[in-house]
Amino acid sequence: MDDTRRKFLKKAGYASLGISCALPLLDAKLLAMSEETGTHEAAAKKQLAMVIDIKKCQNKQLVDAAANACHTVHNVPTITDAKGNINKEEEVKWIWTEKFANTFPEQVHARLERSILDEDVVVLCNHCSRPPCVRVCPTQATWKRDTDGIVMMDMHRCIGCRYCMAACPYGARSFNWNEPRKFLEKGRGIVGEYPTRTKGVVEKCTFCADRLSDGLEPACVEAANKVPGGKDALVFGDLSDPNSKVNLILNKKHTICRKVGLGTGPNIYYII
Amino acid sequence: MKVIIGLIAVSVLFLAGYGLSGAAPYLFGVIIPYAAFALFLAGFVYRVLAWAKVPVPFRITTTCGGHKTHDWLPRSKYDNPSNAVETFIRMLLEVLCFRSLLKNTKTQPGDDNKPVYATEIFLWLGAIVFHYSMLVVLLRHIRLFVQPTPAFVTMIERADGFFQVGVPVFYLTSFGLIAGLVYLLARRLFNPQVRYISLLNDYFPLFLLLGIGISGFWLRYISKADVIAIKELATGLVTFTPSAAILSSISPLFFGHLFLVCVLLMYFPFSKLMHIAGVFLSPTRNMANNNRAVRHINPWNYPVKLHTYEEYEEEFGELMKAVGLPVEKE
Amino acid sequence: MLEHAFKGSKNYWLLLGFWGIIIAMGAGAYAVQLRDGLTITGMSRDVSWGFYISQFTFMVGVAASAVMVVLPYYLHDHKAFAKTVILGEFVAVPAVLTCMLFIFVDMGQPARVLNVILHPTLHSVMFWDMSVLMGYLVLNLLIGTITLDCERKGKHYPHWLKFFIYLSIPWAVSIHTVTAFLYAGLEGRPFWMTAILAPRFLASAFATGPSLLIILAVIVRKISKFDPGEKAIRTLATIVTYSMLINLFFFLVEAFTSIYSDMPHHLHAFEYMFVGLHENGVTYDVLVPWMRAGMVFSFITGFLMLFPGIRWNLKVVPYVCVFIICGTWIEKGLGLVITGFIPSTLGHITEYVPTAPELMVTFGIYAIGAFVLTVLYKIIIGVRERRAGYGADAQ
Amino acid sequence: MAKFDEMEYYKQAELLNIDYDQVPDSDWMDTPVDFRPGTFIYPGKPARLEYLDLPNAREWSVLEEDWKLQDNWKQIVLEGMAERLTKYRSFKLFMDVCVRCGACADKCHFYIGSADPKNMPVLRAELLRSIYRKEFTMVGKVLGKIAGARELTIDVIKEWFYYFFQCTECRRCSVFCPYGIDTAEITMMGRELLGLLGLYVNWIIEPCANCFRTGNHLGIQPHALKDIFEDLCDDIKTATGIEIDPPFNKKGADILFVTPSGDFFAEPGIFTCMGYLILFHELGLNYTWSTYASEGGNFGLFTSHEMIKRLNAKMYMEAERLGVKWILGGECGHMWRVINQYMDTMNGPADFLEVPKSPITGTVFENAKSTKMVHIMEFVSDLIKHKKLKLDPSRNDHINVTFHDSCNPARGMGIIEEPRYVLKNICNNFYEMPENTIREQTFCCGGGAGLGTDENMEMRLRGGLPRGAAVRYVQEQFNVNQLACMCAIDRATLVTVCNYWAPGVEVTGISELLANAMVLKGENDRKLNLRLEEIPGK
Amino acid sequence: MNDKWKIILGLVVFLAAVTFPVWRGAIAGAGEPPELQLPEGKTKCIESKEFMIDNHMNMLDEWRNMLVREDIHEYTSKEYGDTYEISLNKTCLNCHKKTEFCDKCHAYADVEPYCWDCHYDPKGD
Repeated sequence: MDDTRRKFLKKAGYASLGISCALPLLDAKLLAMSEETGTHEAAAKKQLAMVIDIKKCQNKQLVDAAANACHTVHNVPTITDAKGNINKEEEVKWIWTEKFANTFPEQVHARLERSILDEDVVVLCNHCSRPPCVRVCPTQATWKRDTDGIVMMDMHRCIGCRYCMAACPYGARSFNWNEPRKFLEKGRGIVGEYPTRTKGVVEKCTFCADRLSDGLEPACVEAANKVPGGKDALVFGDLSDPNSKVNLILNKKHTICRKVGLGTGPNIYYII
Repeated sequence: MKVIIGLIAVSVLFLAGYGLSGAAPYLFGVIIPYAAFALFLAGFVYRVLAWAKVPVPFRITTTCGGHKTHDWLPRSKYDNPSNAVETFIRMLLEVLCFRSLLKNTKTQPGDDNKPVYATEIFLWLGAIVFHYSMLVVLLRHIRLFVQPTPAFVTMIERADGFFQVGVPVFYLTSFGLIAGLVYLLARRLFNPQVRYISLLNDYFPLFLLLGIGISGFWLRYISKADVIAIKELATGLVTFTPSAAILSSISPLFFGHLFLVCVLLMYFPFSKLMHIAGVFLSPTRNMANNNRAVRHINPWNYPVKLHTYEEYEEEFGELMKAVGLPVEKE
Repeated sequence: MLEHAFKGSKNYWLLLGFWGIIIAMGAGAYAVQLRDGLTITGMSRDVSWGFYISQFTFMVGVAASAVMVVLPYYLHDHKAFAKTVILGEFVAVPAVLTCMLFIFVDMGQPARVLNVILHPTLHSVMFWDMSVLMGYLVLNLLIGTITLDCERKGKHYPHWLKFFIYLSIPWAVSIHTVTAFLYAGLEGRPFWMTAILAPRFLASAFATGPSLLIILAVIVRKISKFDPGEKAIRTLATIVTYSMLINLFFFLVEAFTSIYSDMPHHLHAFEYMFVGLHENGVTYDVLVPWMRAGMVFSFITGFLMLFPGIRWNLKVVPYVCVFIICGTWIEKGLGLVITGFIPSTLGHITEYVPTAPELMVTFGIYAIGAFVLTVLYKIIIGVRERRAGYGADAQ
Repeated sequence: MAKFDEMEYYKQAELLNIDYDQVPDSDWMDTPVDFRPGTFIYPGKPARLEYLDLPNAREWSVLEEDWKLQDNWKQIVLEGMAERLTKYRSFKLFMDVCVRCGACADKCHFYIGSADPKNMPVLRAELLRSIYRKEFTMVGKVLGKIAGARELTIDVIKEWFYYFFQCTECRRCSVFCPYGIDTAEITMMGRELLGLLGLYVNWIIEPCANCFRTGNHLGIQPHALKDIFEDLCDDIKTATGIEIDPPFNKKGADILFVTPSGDFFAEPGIFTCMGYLILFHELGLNYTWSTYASEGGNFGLFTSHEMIKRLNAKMYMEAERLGVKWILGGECGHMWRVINQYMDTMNGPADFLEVPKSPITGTVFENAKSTKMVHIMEFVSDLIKHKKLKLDPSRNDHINVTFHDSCNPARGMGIIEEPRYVLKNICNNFYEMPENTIREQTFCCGGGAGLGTDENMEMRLRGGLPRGAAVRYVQEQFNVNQLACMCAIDRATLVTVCNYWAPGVEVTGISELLANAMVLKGENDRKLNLRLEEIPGK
Repeated sequence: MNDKWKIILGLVVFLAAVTFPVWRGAIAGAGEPPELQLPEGKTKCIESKEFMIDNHMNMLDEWRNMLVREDIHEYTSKEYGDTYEISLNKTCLNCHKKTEFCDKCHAYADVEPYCWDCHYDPKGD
């Protein structure tokens, strides 16, 4: 092997390393940094968040009302099979419940109170401060809004690669395996002014970005509050505003987040 | 020089359509299209019949493979057809796949400066991309002439616009057409051999087609035109009920495009573009190589002056006898 | 040069016809998927990537065959590979092509795939994966066709090509690395999130690709007058042996870390693969027989290849290679991707079994790869035979 | 000092100094012809023209300003063009449809060897097409030069003469043309038009006159022919120990055998002829030679369609006179283009003959059922297939042979597989030349279509370059030492090409190799081959 | 060889193909251009009629990016200066009826916008 070739190879080697590692890494790092500054430093930038009172949410009626409200206004279909049973494999859901053990696996230990294990926990997109789904999306169909910290979806842009589903540690994302309108038409019908989705795209909770702009609260929050005993079961607000309701609660109560160890910075807080 | 004349000619023609149509919309929107189309049809038929009128005295098939002989020897059915069916397939391959161009090579000096033959598929590729894009673009235009749009046209549009890019949705063939033409033009300009053989007759149609392609592209993607009005005009034209009122609501750019199309239609029958019909008539390709099995008739076969055996023996008879060769007259 | 693809024996056309039929069936199945959506697959909310992405991952490995011949030949001037290099490059071309097709059919909105290019997203590994795959396809097509054509016409390939040849070596490494990063960078999937994933990819790729090359080289030897050379095949077998051993070593390293540490999330995946998981009295173990078979294949073939009597016996080694490919296919084409989703991030176990249409689409894509491979190899054989003074095909 | 008509005059480095990307600064219409000695052929002698009743027979010289044309030469040419435009669809169509894509440009051996752009088939045709545009199309009349049209002048005629006699009508360009435009067809028209002005080259028109008179191009008279055969038979006796008395003008023979007269005359053609004699003798074939139809070749093909017919007519006339059942044709190139594509149409139908049937194997040659003429390689391959010949290919083991497809059999007939089949059965060491230079893409020897004379040696060597380079390649790679071909012109001209571009490679006919490999009844110990050289190892 | 009938047959096929719109028009007529139902009581659209005819698709494309990606909710008419809420459903379909307006032209021009894969007219399809 002659010397020039060796030199060239060295360079090519570094270049390939650059191609394969450095650039996505660098870019991901920059992305993360920009978000960090967004959340920790600049008070001007908002981060919307939600506090969920697990105990209050044990009321099934409340949870159903919240999920129903959300799924109705956003035309989220109930996917059923030929017999009319819920098709769990292809389900689309923005807000729903999971068992405590599945929601907070790190909190589970052998001596944990049995009743807690059986509790149903309301789950939805965590609108993470450092969302993995945003990092992996190859088309910027999902991104973190710097005005309010919502992890948004652009249904026009999504190519349906489902990388975000693989990346999301919370199972918050649903894919339209089938044509959703088919199920809406079979079920409650298409309602409201929110568009449906086309098949083959991923969707998830958007913190009701559409309603926020009209000065409304997220549909789930509004619906839950209307249920008797549902006051403050779901509380929504801006973390950057020290006087917001969410901050008032977070300052007072012991809250936990899902899988904090992964460093995604979830923005849904749970009161145990 | 030829290049510049071609470019200027097409530019002037475009500007004529673009600029003058406002003054005489009926002329540019109705009269010229009718005239152009009539001339195209008449000229096309005239040219083909003029070829058809000339006989094919001999069967001069270019054979590009083994002929039909012993059935145990391999042969090339479609490069050396022996009957009508094989010939038909040869023609299909030629017309649909540009088979001869696919064989193309490029001669270049080898390491010892002796010629070697490199594979050269870009002319074939450019030609295929251009011609098929052109075909699809033409078929897509049927939507403007026929109401309701035939299902096959809609299907073509769907396939062509499969990729959701931009609004109105981007057609692959829009790109293919222009890319193909640009390649063919670039080849003419930058390949010294091809540049040397090129005439204005070659540059003009390229510029004309490019003009049509680019103005069409512009109309669809950049400065939009009123498609409804254009369709009303087009359907009116094909049913011989052109509406003069609609002309004023169509953008002048459209008339530039339309006028170039009319020029193309008028130019077509009198140019090399007639190769579209000529390829079917080529005697070296459209005949089977079966002349030894089936006699080909030459309609104008005429008797010629021969040197008969009698004359031959008259001259050489004595010499033949001297060496013991048999003769007729002992 | 292309003419060789259009002229061939009856068997050649029969083979192409066979691929064509499978392609047509796959296209039919894909048309249904295009109409009805990915619901026709066995994938689900929990297992959101399935057979398509698995096959993609496996085929990236196969594409490696090129670098394992290019590197010794161009860098170390290993003359025995003079006639084998092109075989590797022309395996890489259809391999990368199938990779890209597998990604394409996995898209929920294939009509929008160009968004990846129109909105390039540098922080997405998928964007980089697409770029390196495209690049690798172009590189191999460029290098393969130019060198073969130059060989055909008896002229040295142009000097500028050398740059691309050298570039293709690190580039081959990059396609595996980036593909591994696709998985290894996901904090929510402990099974994948391991630094050794990329090295494992490389090791198994360098076993699989050359294995396929050995099989193809032996077939080429048998059916044509072009002989890639016994020495070349033996060198390949050595490469396969070392790669296989390293691959097995990496696997054991991985298994040790997960099993010895006894961390549930890491352990679950191995349990699922090799013994099955139990939940609420239900056993989930569809992969178990496969994975066990795969391990048996890998370890036994790895062991067999240690013996020169087997490794260098051209009558035996292709069969060993078949089992090496089967072993790595099970590991990567079945186990790796699917297990990453089981259990799901919410702790649910949803098993995945590909459906018939899904398999048909998969076979269709493999058939496209096989079709392209057949045509490319036909061209190689044609050029080489002609170059050796043998006659031409008539058809 | 070597002269320009000898190949020693030319240095390879000079001939190889070719740059395809270099084109003249001036437009081709403004680039005059350079009549450089070595690149053109001398005019036809008046006596030859007169013998054939051709117009404007006179002494003239290419290098002189005045070519002594008729006063109304322009009218003659234009009327000739007009007539041909109504008689040949090929001509009219090929004038109209060319798009100048350039696919043909670098396919011509003369262009490859000379890089003269006017040797690109497309420009060769444009020489005529420009006149066609000017005189026969409206656009050309109106727009003139801008539309690629030009005035017919004496200079144009000179240009035609130069370039239409720098085309060997090999049809290689036609293979690559997307419309099948055949430059051979255009050259033939061009030469016919030149002929109307009495512009013939002597190398073509003298053979025509000879053939018309004596039956063969060389002008061998019947008694001389018999002498030649006696000499050949003596050599056969020496080589094999077999005595042969070939039949001539024999009435009641089954088969009339016709082969080009080149096989009677010079080496290596005569060895091929000896091959025929041995083959027919060994088979005990009831056949005959003819002194009247002693020419298979047809230089009419290089003159005019009328001349083709005039020279070709003898074959059927003689077959009828002798009462044979069918005709067998020897190894020749353009002879077979005439037989395959013109003979039956011009001089048929040959209904006095029978559908050819091999008397040895009983095979009926259905593919020749109308023309009633079979190619020797069709005949021999059938014999070998049916194992009717006892062959010992090891006698050819000292030969590494390659095969040159002659243009006309390859592209005007398609006889590509038969010779290869025969060669593989009679030689153990057969190597193909590189693809793109064989089969339908084969390269001309550089001296076909009547250009195989010495006064245009430079063009012959240049035109022979592609073929020579390919032969050189197999010579270097596989030690090829013999170039087999089945064309009399090839056997004459490839010797020069090989001597220049691939020295050491000999040219041979297939029948010669065949006879060398045949084990004959009553043969001697075969120490000598037909060239009377010792066979190594025997 | 008499191939004239083949050539004439080919010519007829060619002529039939290129005059397809003509004879098809002769059989089926020119077809009526769409008659659109315009919103009652409104005198103008967001921009001028001519602009909307040619560029509505680009405006919608812009709108969707403004709303979804940039969180901009209002659009100011370049022509008239008044502002509108950016929403296909709330703004456009508030005046226009999909079936009576959008669909008619799209069907006439054979355009199949994929807007309607997701968006719909609450007033009915």
